[in-house]
Amino acid sequence: MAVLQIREAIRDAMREEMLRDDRVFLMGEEVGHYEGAYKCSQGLLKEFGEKRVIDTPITETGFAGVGIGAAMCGLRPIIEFMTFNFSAVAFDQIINNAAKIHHMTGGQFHAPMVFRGPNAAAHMLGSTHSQAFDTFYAHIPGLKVVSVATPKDAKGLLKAAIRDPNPVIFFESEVQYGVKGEVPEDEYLIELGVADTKREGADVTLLCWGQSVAIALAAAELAQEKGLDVEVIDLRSLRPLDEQTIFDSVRKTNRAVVVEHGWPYGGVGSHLIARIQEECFDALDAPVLKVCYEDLPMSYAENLEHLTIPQPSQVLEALEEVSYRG
Amino acid sequence: MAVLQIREAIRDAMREEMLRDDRVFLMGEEVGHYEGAYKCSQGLLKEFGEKRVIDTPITETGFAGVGIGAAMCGLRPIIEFMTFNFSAVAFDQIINNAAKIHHMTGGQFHAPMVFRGPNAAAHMLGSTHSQAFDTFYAHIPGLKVVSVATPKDAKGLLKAAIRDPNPVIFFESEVQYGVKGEVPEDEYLIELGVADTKREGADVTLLCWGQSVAIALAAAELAQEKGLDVEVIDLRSLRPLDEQTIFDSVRKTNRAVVVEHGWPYGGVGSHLIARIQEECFDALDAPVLKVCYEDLPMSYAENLEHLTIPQPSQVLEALEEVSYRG
Amino acid sequence: MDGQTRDLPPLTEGLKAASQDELAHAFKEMLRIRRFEENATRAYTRGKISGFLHLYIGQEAIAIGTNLAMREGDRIVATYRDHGFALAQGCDATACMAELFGRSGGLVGGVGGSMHFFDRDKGMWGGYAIIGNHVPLAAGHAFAAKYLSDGKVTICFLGDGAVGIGPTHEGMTLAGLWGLPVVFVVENNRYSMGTPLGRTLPVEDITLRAQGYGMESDRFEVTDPFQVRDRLKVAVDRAREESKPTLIELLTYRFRGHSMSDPGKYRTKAELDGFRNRDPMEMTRRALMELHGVSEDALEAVDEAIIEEMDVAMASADASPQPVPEHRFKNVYVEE
Amino acid sequence: MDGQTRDLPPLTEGLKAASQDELAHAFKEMLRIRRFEENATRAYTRGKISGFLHLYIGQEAIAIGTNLAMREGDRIVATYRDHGFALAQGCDATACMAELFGRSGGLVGGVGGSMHFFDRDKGMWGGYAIIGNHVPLAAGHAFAAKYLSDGKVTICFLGDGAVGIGPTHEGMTLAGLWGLPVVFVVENNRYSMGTPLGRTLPVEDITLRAQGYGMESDRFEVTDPFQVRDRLKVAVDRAREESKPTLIELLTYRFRGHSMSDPGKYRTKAELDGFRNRDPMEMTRRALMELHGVSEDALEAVDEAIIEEMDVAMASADASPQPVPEHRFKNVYVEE
Ligand SMILES: Cc1ncc(C[n+]2csc(CCOP(=O)(O)OP(=O)(O)O)c2C)c(N)n1
Ligand SMILES: Cc1ncc(C[n+]2csc(CCOP(=O)(O)OP(=O)(O)O)c2C)c(N)n1
Ligand SMILES: [Mg+2]
Ligand SMILES: [Mg+2]
Repeated sequence: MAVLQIREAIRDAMREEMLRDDRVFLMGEEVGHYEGAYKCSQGLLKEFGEKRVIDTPITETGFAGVGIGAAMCGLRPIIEFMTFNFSAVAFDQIINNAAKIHHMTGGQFHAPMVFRGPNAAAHMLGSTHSQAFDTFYAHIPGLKVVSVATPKDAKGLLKAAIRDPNPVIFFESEVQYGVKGEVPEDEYLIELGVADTKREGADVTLLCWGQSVAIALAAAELAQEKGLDVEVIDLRSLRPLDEQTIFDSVRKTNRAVVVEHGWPYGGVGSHLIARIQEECFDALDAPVLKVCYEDLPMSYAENLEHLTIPQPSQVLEALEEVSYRG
Repeated sequence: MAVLQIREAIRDAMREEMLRDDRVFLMGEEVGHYEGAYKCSQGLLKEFGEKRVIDTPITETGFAGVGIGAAMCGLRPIIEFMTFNFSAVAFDQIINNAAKIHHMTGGQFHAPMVFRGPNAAAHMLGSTHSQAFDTFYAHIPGLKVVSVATPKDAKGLLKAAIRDPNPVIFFESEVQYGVKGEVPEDEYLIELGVADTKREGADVTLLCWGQSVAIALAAAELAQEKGLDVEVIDLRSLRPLDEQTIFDSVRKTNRAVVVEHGWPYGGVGSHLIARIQEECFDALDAPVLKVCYEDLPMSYAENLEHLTIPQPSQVLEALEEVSYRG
Repeated sequence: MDGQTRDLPPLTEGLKAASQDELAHAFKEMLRIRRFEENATRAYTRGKISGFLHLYIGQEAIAIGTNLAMREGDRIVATYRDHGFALAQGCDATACMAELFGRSGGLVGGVGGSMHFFDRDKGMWGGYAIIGNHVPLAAGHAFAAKYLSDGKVTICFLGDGAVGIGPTHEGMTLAGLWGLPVVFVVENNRYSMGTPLGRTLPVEDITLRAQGYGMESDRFEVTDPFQVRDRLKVAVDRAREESKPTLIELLTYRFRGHSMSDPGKYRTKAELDGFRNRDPMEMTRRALMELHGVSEDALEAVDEAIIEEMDVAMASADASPQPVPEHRFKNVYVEE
Repeated sequence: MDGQTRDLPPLTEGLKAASQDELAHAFKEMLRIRRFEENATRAYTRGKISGFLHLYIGQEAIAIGTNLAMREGDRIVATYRDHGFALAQGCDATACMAELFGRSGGLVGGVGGSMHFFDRDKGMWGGYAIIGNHVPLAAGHAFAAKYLSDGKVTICFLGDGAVGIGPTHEGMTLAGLWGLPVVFVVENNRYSMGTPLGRTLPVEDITLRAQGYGMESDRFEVTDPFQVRDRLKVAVDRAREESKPTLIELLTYRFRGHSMSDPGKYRTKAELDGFRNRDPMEMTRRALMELHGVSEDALEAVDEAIIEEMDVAMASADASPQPVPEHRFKNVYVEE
């Protein structure tokens, strides 16, 4: 096993898929000569040339649409958003063209492609650059949505996403690009729609994905010290959602908490809770709780930002609350 | 009381506010000479002239932004989207500029304005013209979100929305513009954030808003025949949300169902369910159920569209299910 | 065709240069579109069609001329005003009408309706209904053609009302920057819904924008399908041979309202009559009669055959069943 | 300032025409911006500032010249590269630095940071960080000015990288169509992040687009603040007196990377040196010396005073406390 950063795992995934399949190309702002605003495409321009590693002007709607149009012709675009915050100006392309083209054309066309880039809050970037787009895209039938937290998952899921015949939204995180982890040397894919139990436990189910995985794992450690045995499930894929793994765990633990990098109103977390209470009603010993962003635009000031984003200590509190402790 | 159509109630609300306050103006595609694609601004150009009733080119981002910029200068724009489906191309303006300007400027600026227009599916308009934007906007702190179902509510809430110092998303519906109802002759406002119990009942709480109110009321009638006494709460305002009214009702009935014109994943309904199970856990005798769009892009074909949109009979089933009947 | 004496414009060079066969073909194809649209109108009035229905009557010469300028494999990307392009490309009239009826035999199985005609094999690449959002897609098709060096050209149509919106601008910017083999054709029918051009655009000449996109441009009043064919051909060749985009503005007119719900009251009768007088389809008909001595009767026969064809199409469409209920779950995702 | 002999360009007309007072004022104000930015650099390196930090070094003459062309009540709308405008408009340097530090004494109370400087009373209307999305807002301010007939002019700055994006296009389209009193100024510093203009725009001359928007335009290489003042003044007057928008392209250069995280390796030393040689601030300094006999010492004294001012500002900013925790709940909604 090699030890890689997430950014390297992403780069390797793209590189391997580009080597395997001529139709795969990477397009976005600063992905070529600059090698990515967060250096996720280091070396790719050099290796594949300007035909397949394409710097775009700042035209998110334009190049998202070019990607979709190219995908309809059989190419396999990877569209990088410098951050998903900038996908707000390409929203219509994603929800109307990418998500619906297959259905709207009676199956004549489809859009096999990946939109990828960092998502949600990073560190002190202010309110317009710190938003989680999970809910916006998970809400939309026709899209698949993936969110990764480890180098291994990043590589295996991105390779699978590139091969998927559907448009896949692939969420990364600025603050996690440097996170290191073991990555198998041999080729592997990770199927979309399969959650990963990052930590087994008997007392409470803790659901997380993307940036919230680290928070969840930290909280689980804190809980262990208090004698609570927490099962941490990394959803990895928000759409399709691995409901079975979630429900099985909740039926075992009878309690659940969600940690979410995102706003409270109608988010992915709300969906998880709604589904759990529907399917595991009799198994639940306590309401399912959620620890997420406060319902606020993000502040720049470090202390305010810290307070707005969920912290392990708050997750611990929620774990204790659903366990009727503390 | 006068009997008015919803479109007339909306027109009257705008007219009265324009008469009251010079700073109020209406801007959008076809709102002037054409008097509105759905005739919600009939007579306004004639009465107020081109200065205050402004036809725009097809530039949703442009005129939404102009509205926000004008609101920052103290004007009170009403921005009409021909349908909220077209707000997808203005998404960034709404979620980043309108919603955040007050916070981002440390309170120096604010955007007192209304974005209004029909929302969600109408009749056989296909997948790109049949989407509910409730979830996208209710998710965002900084916005207020209103959805109306009767002429009286439409008028009172729109007048309040125009006077509100915050950006308000105001959802109407193509298929409801012709709905008639009594409207008080004297001036009145309806406070944002207050739900309306459209029908009292003891057995099940049925939550709805906008287009789903009619479905809910029809379902309640069907349920009555089966001996189920349903309380129908029209939320009217999605943000702020009148949680107290919801929780009080659920604590009384011990059961709840949501009817939603919108997709299942992470919608407003998911939020309601998550909040109810959190706050009324011990009061609930059954899981809260939701009847909403199927998780599909909308089909044009009449039969498919009908199947995709929630119908009273399905709501009845859900009401019976939470009541452990049928 | 109404027998009245009018001050008719002279026949154009394009019409004069065309052979009788060419004229006959073009006339027939234009008339097919018109009769199709008229049947759609009737069906709409009878409640057979719902939602939005945007007719192409008056603009037929553009779809026909374009088709003549294209090669096998080239692509049309259009707006919701798309019936004419589909028929010009040879899509089955029954499938088109069945689509309007929302039936399983429809061009896209009834899920799209009037605004979403797609027929990949016929080069009919849509049918889009969010103003301007197809322009980047068309650039994307052209990008793919360049990437694959397959020599395919994309012709992207948009309305005069679509010029001000951002996605149009971005699509054109990228096409210009990257030298993509695409032709952007603005069908300037003088109105976007009820709004005349002067209230939606800062300048009258849309092609003034071409410079900023680094594109060649062309602009003319549409008189007949051959003129459209020949001038589009220049741009199509430029795309194919030099991989360079072009912006073309075609001045045209729709004889009906924006959609069926629009009575079109914002236009004067004089204006409408003026354009009817030089209706490119009528001009083509006149050319057949005046230059080639084709008789009124012969043309009537053509018309009758078309009416028959379109009536049969309508009846067949009506015989097509609604999609099966489970059809709505299809094509949400591609299953491998 | 480095004492080396260089092949220095001749002094410009603008500099020659300016009085000593004018030169002294402009020089001082430009230097204030530069020293502020240098302090910000140091603070960033020391971890006092986080997030993105985009410096204005090299472009100062634009903010200063613009300020001189404005009237009380006029509005500046800028991008995230906004410090220079704030200082030029007279915003308090301590409040600016405190904003970078995320402190309660910041220009917007610490919630905005570097990219969101706003100071309403000083005509500083932002500080926006989504490329192009401030262009419609600026058009909206101008719309309001026209609606209220208050004679206020809005000057909207954008980067060369913002020209291709849709919201820019829509804002300009509406401004041109409605004749709004706004001046759009593209600060063409030749790069958007690491990408030179040639890779982001189909044509070099950005003002070619003005025609399509029905706007007047102007385009020049920025040499000194007086040239900027005088040529902007023409557009500002046009906006105020004729209610007509203008598109201006200013060719300029940033001496640093795009933001602190960018070492700027995509540029050659020769290119950088070339631009440093004709740094408008240095030119202004030279004019003071060469045309008005101001001594090196006198200018040193000015610099020292500014350095002192900026060091005090930095220290005061650092003394400003973080916002109180409850502050984050403020200003989400306006409570009446
Ligand atoms: C983004 C968006 N805004 C508004 C509409 C509604 N709409 C549909 S067609 C139309 C007018 C378009 O006019 P034009 O582009 O000139 O095309 P024409 O109908 O004349 O062919 C409008 C406003 C839309 N479909 N998409
Ligand atoms: C919609 C959007 N896309 C991407 C970005 C990221 N971004 C910030 S600044 C920048 C470069 C802008 O260059 P330019 O407009 O030339 O301005 P300059 O920085 O040179 O002043 C980019 C790509 C953004 N802020 N918004
Ligand atoms: Mg038109
Ligand atoms: Mg630049």
